[in-house]
Amino acid sequence: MTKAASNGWTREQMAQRVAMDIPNGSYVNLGIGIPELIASFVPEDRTVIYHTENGMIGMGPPPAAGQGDPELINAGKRQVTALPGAAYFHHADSFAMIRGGHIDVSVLGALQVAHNGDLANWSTGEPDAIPAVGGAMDLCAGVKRVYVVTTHCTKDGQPKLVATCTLPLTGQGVVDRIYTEMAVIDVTPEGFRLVELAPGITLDDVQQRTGAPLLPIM
Amino acid sequence: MTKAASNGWTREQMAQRVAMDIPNGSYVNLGIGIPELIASFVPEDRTVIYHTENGMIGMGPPPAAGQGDPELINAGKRQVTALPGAAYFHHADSFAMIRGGHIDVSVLGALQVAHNGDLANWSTGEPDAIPAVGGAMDLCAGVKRVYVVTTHCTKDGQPKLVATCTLPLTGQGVVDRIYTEMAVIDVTPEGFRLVELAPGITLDDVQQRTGAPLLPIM
Amino acid sequence: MLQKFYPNVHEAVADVFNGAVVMVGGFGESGSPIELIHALIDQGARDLTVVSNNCGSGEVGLAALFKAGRVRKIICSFPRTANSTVFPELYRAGKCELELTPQGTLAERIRAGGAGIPGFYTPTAVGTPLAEGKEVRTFNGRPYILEHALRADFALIKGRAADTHGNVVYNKTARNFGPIMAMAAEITIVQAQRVVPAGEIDPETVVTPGIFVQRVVEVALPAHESELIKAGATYP
Amino acid sequence: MLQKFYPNVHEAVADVFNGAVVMVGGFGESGSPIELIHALIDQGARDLTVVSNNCGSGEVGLAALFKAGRVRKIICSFPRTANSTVFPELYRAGKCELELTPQGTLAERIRAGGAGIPGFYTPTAVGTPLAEGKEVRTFNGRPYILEHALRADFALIKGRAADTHGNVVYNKTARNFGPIMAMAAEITIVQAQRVVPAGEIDPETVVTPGIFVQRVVEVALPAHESELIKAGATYP
Repeated sequence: MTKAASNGWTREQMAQRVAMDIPNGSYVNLGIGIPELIASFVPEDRTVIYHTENGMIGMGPPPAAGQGDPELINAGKRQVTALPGAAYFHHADSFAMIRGGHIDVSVLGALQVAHNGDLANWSTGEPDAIPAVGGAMDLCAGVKRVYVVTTHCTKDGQPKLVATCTLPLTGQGVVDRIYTEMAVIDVTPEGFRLVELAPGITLDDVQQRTGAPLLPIM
Repeated sequence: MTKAASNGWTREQMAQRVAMDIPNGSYVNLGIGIPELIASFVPEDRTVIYHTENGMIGMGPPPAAGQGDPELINAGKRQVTALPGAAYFHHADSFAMIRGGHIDVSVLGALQVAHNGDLANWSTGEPDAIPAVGGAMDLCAGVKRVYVVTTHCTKDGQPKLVATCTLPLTGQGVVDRIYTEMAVIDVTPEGFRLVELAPGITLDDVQQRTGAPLLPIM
Repeated sequence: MLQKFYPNVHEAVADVFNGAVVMVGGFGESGSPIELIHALIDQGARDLTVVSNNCGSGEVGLAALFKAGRVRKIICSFPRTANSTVFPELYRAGKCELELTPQGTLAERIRAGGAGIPGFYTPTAVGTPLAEGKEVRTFNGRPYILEHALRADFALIKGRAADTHGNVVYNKTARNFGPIMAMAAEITIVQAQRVVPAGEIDPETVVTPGIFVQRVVEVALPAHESELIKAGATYP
Repeated sequence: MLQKFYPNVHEAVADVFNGAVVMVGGFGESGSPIELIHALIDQGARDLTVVSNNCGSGEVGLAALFKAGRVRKIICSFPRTANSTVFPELYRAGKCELELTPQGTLAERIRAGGAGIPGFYTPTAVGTPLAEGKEVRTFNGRPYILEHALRADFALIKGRAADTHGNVVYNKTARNFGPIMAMAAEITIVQAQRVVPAGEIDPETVVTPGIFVQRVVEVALPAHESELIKAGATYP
């Protein structure tokens, strides 16, 4: 099992693989973690415009050291820049973009994804955890395509791709595609379907580490 | 009966009388007709800020001849100016100001006002009339104080202040005070109550031309 | 490269289809996208449902679209005008359906459509004929009615300037319904007096962010409805 | 003369009462009105219900208000933070109530409060624990939940500049909740880096019109939360 993971994609390669699936002209919201890496892998002949739910479209890369403004940040509260053509707006307008279906792609992390597209990514369900949801439920509910980037299994080897989410849901039937270190997998009406394997990984490898049936590449 | 009207206030005096009741610092929306005259009678030691529902606060008087912009107009579609401190905004924000209770005073015309504060001012009820409501219902529903300025009777001598509106309503129980050429009248939980008489007018004169009981000045 | 610029108004409205719902910006002549409307008349789409605050003046712009018989239904707050008999005649002849909605409710329904809110409660029109048939619900002891979102296939908007990303700024009270209609349409088409490169509009002053705008066309010297009417113009 | 200017932050918050609902702008440190919050701590009002996206960082600003034991309930979307144990400790000790609401629902509830809309339907959170106990209703075949407006007695907001009429412009992403909280509060108090005469802010670029602002106070050099924390600061 560890062999599969070590032969698979790195975090950067996962981000790069997602970037290939983002069409020219897309409006994209990137979650915190691996999704943040995606922007640096978008091919140069594509224009992709980044939305950050705290009130900007046209977000650029982090500022050079000492050049940032603590009031120009992304949803992960890190300093960013504004590209030419950017716009600032308030929170209700920002979530009108999200809820109203104006964002083309949202890339999120996950704790669990079920084969019907249910997503759990906001609560570990631990009794003493401080519950915090941020904008995840809004993104799930409103963005045209929801992509998940995640390690294929939890740290203790449990599948994150499951038949039924056991953790509190973020959204029902919302996930379109999943990128892990092992594979790219679509959520279809028939369940999980393999789209692409990472180098050195087989369908059997992925199925072994997946908690629901995995249909072969169509 | 015609005597009463001729001894009463002129249109300008009615507007002036309303202006006296608008406190310093008020945000005011003025309807079309006599209400439009009010702005020129506000005492100079008061700052009153005018809202026009088509998207401006800080509206000023009409422009000098040839100085106007056909895209800087009031709700009556006449050219106006913007005073220092003005702001433009879109229609949803403009009616958020109205519906959300941010406007202090709205001054409207009327076809009928009932002694429970019901107002009818948008439809004559004629079968072939083109129905048109504009922002009247929103103003009634949302503005803190609704003042009506109107002739006391219709052209054929029928009272406009009535026991029950027979015309289609604009709002229920919304009118606070009425200004006519004969008197200033409050709408109270007990019904119409006289506040002030125009010169040469008696309580009896007003009661004769009013379609519901009129309580004396308190 | 983003491909939002169109070479002329005709190409910008070429795919408006019969039966489409079209939002048209403007409050009276202020903000009315006359050149886009005239291009739509030339284009020929019919059975349109139009969402706009008014029904136009004279026989140009929006009134001309009615006159040409292209509008099956209008959703608006104030279809009366002192200087046009076009809509009244169609309405009395039963040739155009009218959905009358209070101006603030119209604005809020459009914004809701753009914001993914299917319905909301409002105090406006409670107890009036415009509340008939609508659900009434009490919040904190006060009655409100349920209103539904409006969306459109196309929105025609007039701006002062737009950039390559579709960011728009407006002129004074011509802003009116533009920003919210841009949110509520699948395809928002903006005619702007100036078209500028990305970066020329300060991101702090953008009124309509480009995400809400699919097409931009330059109309450097837009006609004013009142001047056309004064000159006795009709269209086509 | 409009009397919106206050000489200092202390007078601006002097009448915040015990049990008040207070909206506090900001997303993390961006837009957080630290000087107004510190003045509120000095002022002593308690049993507050705070509406804010987060619960603060370190032991300054919003986190310091919690630390001082003044907050009975917080309505927010993201109370976790990497560098503060103040709220988690209060929450686990049962000393502060939490109403968790998705960020977009929080924003829309605040805007609704300011716009006179008592309730609206949203697709966000349907089928999740945050929809429990909420009415579900279907529009066009899709389920939505009913959410209620939020209003406040006071809003504390940070702006870049404000004029004598109370018109406000913001700095970059510090705008966030400011404009909508200004709409939803009875008394909106703005700390602005620059206070200018009416007419200095272009009416086309005003973000929050003065009608939504009751008090303005100049804080020319506001502290940044991250710098205070780096310096080991606490408050008071």
